[in-house]
Amino acid sequence: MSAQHRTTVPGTQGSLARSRPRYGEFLVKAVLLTAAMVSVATTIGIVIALLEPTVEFFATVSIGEFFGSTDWGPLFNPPAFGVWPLIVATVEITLIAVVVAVPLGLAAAIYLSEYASRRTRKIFKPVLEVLAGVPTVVFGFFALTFVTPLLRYLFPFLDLEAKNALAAGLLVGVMIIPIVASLSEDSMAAVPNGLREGSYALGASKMLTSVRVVVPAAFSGIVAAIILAISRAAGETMIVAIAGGFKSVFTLYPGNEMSTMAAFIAQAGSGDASVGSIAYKTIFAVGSLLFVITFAMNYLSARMVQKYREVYD
Amino acid sequence: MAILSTPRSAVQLASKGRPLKEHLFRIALMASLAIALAFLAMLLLYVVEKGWPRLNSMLWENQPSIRRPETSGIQSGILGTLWIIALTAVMALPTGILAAIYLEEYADKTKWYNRLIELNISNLAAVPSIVYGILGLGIIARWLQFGFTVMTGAVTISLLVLPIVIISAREAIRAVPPSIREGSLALGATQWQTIYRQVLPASIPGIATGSILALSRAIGEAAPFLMLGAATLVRFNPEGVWSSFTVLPLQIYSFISRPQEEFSVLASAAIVILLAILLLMNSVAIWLRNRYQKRW
Amino acid sequence: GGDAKPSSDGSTSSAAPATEAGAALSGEVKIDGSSTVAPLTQAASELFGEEQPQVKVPVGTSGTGGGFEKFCAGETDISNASRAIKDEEKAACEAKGITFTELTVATDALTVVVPKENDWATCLTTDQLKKIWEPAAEGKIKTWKDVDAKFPAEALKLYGPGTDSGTFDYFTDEINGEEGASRKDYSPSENDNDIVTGVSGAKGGLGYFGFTYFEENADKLKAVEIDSGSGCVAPSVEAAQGGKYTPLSRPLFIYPSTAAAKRPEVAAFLDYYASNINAIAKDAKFVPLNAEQEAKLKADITSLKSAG
Amino acid sequence: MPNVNVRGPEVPRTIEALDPVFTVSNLSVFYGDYEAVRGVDMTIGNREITAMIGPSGCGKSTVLRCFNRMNDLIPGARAVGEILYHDENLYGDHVDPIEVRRRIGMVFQKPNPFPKSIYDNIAYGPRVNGIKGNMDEIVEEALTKAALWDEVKDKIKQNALSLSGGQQQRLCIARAIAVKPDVILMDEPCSALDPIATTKIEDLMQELTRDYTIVIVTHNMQQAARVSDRTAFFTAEVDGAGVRHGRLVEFDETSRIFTNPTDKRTEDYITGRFG
Amino acid sequence: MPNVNVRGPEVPRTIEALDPVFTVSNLSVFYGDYEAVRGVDMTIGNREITAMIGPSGCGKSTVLRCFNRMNDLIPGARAVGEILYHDENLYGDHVDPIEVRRRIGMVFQKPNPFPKSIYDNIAYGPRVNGIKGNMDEIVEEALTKAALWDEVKDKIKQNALSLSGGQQQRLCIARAIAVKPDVILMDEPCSALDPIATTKIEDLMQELTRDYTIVIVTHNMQQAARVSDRTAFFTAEVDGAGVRHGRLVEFDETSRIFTNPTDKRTEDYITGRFG
Ligand SMILES: Nc1ncnc2c1ncn2[C@@H]1O[C@H](COP(=O)(O)OP(=O)(O)OP(=O)(O)O)[C@@H](O)[C@H]1O
Ligand SMILES: Nc1ncnc2c1ncn2[C@@H]1O[C@H](COP(=O)(O)OP(=O)(O)OP(=O)(O)O)[C@@H](O)[C@H]1O
Ligand SMILES: [Mg+2]
Ligand SMILES: [Mg+2]
Ligand SMILES: O=P([O-])([O-])[O-]
Repeated sequence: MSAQHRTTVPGTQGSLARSRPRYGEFLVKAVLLTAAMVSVATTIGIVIALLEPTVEFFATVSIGEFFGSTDWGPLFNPPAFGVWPLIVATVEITLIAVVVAVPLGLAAAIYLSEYASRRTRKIFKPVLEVLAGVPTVVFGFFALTFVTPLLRYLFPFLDLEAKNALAAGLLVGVMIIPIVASLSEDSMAAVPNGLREGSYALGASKMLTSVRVVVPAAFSGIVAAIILAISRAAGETMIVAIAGGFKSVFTLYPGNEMSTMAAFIAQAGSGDASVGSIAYKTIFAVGSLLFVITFAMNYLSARMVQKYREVYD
Repeated sequence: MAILSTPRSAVQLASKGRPLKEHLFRIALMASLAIALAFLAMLLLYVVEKGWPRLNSMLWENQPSIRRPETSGIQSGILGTLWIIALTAVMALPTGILAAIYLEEYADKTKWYNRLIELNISNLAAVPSIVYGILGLGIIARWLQFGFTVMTGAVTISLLVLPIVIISAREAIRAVPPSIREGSLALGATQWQTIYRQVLPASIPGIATGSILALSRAIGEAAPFLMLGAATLVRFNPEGVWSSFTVLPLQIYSFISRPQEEFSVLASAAIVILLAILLLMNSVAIWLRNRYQKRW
Repeated sequence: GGDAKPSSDGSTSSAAPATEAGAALSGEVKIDGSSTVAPLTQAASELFGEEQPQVKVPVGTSGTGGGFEKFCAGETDISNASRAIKDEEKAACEAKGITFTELTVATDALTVVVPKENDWATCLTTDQLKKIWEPAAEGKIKTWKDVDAKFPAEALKLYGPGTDSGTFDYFTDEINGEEGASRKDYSPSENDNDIVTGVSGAKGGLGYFGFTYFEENADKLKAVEIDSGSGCVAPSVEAAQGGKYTPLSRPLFIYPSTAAAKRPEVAAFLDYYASNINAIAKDAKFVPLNAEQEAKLKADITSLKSAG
Repeated sequence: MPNVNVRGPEVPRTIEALDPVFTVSNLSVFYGDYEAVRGVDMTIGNREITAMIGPSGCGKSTVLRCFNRMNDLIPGARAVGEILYHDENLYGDHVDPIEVRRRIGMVFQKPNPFPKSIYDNIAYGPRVNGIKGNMDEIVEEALTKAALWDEVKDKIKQNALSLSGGQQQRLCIARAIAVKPDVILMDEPCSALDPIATTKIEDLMQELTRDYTIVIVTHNMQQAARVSDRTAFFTAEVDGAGVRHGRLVEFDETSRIFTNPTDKRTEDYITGRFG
Repeated sequence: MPNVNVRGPEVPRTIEALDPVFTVSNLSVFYGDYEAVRGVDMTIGNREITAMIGPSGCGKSTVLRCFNRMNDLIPGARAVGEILYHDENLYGDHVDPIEVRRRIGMVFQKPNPFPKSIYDNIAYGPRVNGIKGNMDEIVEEALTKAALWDEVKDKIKQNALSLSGGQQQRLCIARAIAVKPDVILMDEPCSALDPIATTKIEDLMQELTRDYTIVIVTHNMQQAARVSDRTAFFTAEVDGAGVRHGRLVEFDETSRIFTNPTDKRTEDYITGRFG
């Protein structure tokens, strides 16, 4: 019986060498690498699409004017290129969104990760996914036609304009709740159970264990989730275009209509600026700014996640 | 010292009024989740209530009309959206899954270029969709001269969802325990055999779930199409990849820009259809997840 | 091509027999441009679709300037415009070798609106409008009282079309004396509905847009009469047609490209447009052309089709 | 009963008197419908070390976790029978499991320090229990008792994860001591450690029985023989329906279990004939 | 050298002649910069069972995984020194690790059947290796050799995950056998199993040495004593810089190691004085 396999095992040189060439393995690897490179090509494409007009823009408009003035109106006559009104609007709407989404999202995450039964989690996580999938035009429509009138009715003293940063920011916040909740829940779930048991074994309650052990241990994951949510909020277009408006005036009051960077791009980009005109290049300059901001924030978040992974490995 | 307190009376193990605070905390947590979901419920109720009069077969049988909003339909938008979804599935899913396989199974994490690809993908996931619109406009429509066609829209949306597909496919592949790979390799299987015959079959449900969720993000996008300047009144269905087209979200955007109340009702009805497609896709994802969830 | 197989010759395209039949056309007529003119062209498109269901006529609303941008890049066949083409746009078209004809298809009375509850601004002079809208007004003219001491100190909330639009160009040109010169602290929107909601929701609101939109929302808004020096004139079909509503009555145009007009489906669409112009205008609730204008439109189309 | 000292001459003690801290009667533990452990009777003596040994899956951890109601945290887990803790029913209605865990500390198989500083790890228990007093003193006392103070006193603010495995485990013991518990439960506390670290922990356990009652689960018979006063030997038995249940086979003084077991299965296990 | 039979009378064999399958000389294994195992010399005899024992972390698994180049799969892992397999350098340039793994099978600690049918689990190896022949026969033969055929022959198309732990482990052995390897490496193959299943696997190993060379890592000394012909005892030593390296302490016939070890450390370990 053993004769059968002994025949294949003469201890001769080369018997362990490759019995047949495996070009297929190389081919497969090449195809896979190519697929992975598509994402790099995308980034390069974005950079190319943005870079040339942006460089040309700054050949005409000085960086000093762009970042040094609060007067914005590149399509007016005479044009004005101080980008601060857009930045302020973007920051303000993002802030409102974060104020809404972080407490709610984090609390929902703690509930799902630490309190909810497996059954409950199995029901609510998909429901949160639905919320994450609701098209942003729908949120915008809801903000414009339901939330703003409701807020105007409930709080007349706020003196809300028909389009305003408050309602837009609120709904952007609702939009990013699932991002905060789901990613934070993931990182809380990744906290080793041993830490929880360690805390319970010391007589800590569930609340203390959640707040003092689980959340700090998942902290960098949570921060990464929040940063990703912030970059989604900062770049959100349809909600702010529909419910936040396009008025590009430097204002801090969230009851006013204001234009974010993304809203400006949508407005000007779907409009009439002729290719090559300074107004057209402005779209790309603002696009570059938005790209750089979100890219930088996400780079930070990626670093966070990496650091966080190192802790338990 | 511990010994001094050794004999203990019954009351000592009783609770010391902790539950109230505990309960409040728990209620606050549940309330947060409830508020988030209440928004969803309110939104659904609002659009269903408002769109109710127009939720009839005219909606999908008729083409949009600005002359007769009360009988206008959204057929071109539904079909445009379906075209975009189908093409995106064909382009983004294979690319994304292959890239995920590369990153999980082949890439040597110590090599700078692999780290670059990874970082790049996570960064792309955060790039605003309007910026993808600029990419579509500048590179695909104008530079590649694809024009304002279904193809341009689909390529743009494919690039937009690609990072999401890759990230979720990686998640699914990573969930296949290393012991399965080791088992296969220890039998003399090559790496590709191991991937193709063990890893992929085991991770298909997870990949499918992630892909469906990525596509459901794709169907809701309007901003890139806005940049691409797709026509708002399209009264014909796309006939091919080089055809003009519109998509539901853009149609909704154009309806809510109209002064007549009938268009607002029509927009609500169209939103209900869009959300129905979304819910259907999510349900398939959930079903897949529950049906094929692996217990190792 | 199926040239290898003789049998496939006769049946290559299903469109071929249709063209022979003469009546049924196919193809696509790409139109973009002014959102003011769009309802008119879209009505034409819809009605034309009942006669020629195989011809696709997508109508975009990128604004007059955006429309010309695409038109002069050769991306569209016809451009809607709520103002005449500018010299630099002409130059862009020439650079691409695109020639065109300007066709007047309707008249518009640019309407300044205030909410119904506004009982002080019944008639405004063009000087007052300028005082409200000129760039110098930005941050200074904040209440109605700043416009005229007789007016109440109600906060002025301004709404208007975005800078993309021909309406904006036209209004700023006529009122402020220079195209594109405007205060920036108003709420701009390509979406006229936003102007309706905005103005009707604020007691001190004021906005301007095409007459059609006003008529649609006459229950919520009040049109201001305009005094350009010869008395107050209310916007109306007749006033606009008769040239009395100055300076805000304006012609609306479509610009077909000469090359496109040679294509049978484009020619058929233009013919249809011209022959049914008043029915279309009525359907789309626009001010129709008078007989003279209508005759000119038809003549222009005829000469366009026969042009070199 | 012979007066045997199995822990070496440095801690001469007799174990004649059994002053019970826990009295377990007819304890069965269920996970959902599955009866993981069936009908256990045993007593844990005050300031003794009791070892629980037996093959994998026989329910040692399950029983141990009943002693401080850690099993409450597992959905579907349920203890039937009675555990008296100083004459008080541990599963009584009025009993607060959080209070129970404060009295009955636990140390786990894998060292699980919180990702915080050494100081904060120790201070955590007293803080969540609202223990007042000089926290620096509490920390120093706990670390000293756990024989770790000298090694870490200069880096008390460093992250606990930077310690070695053995140091981490002693930190976890110190953390348990800091809330001044009555009993310390240990579930295979050395199985993730190297031999040198293991020796240190074993020495520490000997030290700690001056003040504390210790129950230890171990898969290492040598360890049980070295450190414990009494040993409970568990095994898994297959019932008529083919389902495995953990059973307590023999419970006696350690010397007796290892030299003269009553049950054949114990003997087989001890002599390495199975397991 | 005494002629000792430690495997019981049913398999009477002497182990005088050492016909080497593997000859390991001065093997060190690195994970990145960390030298996990240092300077190992040993030989694995044909159709013998060689056991590797020692405390946790001493590098048993690391050395075992060198034998079929499974360590290649760990980024940064690197073997220095020489392993001859039938006089051929296992780490030679021309050697194809995939071919190596076909010849030298492996069974892991935790049974890891593929989530497929029992049949497909067994057929997988022959299929990926392009082995022709009647697959049904191959499957039956492998399952029979692994002493599993009778238990599963009626449910061969059922998912392998529905088998019990012990059955799953025998399935994994059958799976390894199906590609007709020369050597079978086993890394703690019973540590996830109950005693009954363990006994079955041990019996199976005895059976298999008629045809195969077996190398087994176990943390269970009794198991090593029961089943193996030769035993390698590893331990971890701390070098001057405080870094721990795995070392081979003693390698000899099992009877000798367990009755009369040369090295003090071996003796301490065997007698339970540490570990
Ligand atoms: N959370 C759980 N849910 C269901 N069954 C469980 C759970 N925990 C343990 N079991 C089962 O209960 C039985 C006893 O498990 P336990 O962990 O107490 O064994 P053990 O003696 O500690 O084993 P080991 O030495 O491997 O730690 C086992 O059959 C195990 O599979
Ligand atoms: N992938 C790896 N990367 C880095 N170090 C590793 C890796 N695998 C093992 N080591 C280290 O190498 C040393 C030997 O590990 P190995 O797994 O071979 O020990 P072992 O004797 O099998 O222990 P056990 O009985 O716990 O399985 C240990 O210090 C371990 O931490
Ligand atoms: Mg256990
Ligand atoms: Mg090991
Ligand atoms: O859309 P417009 O007519 O204002 O250009």
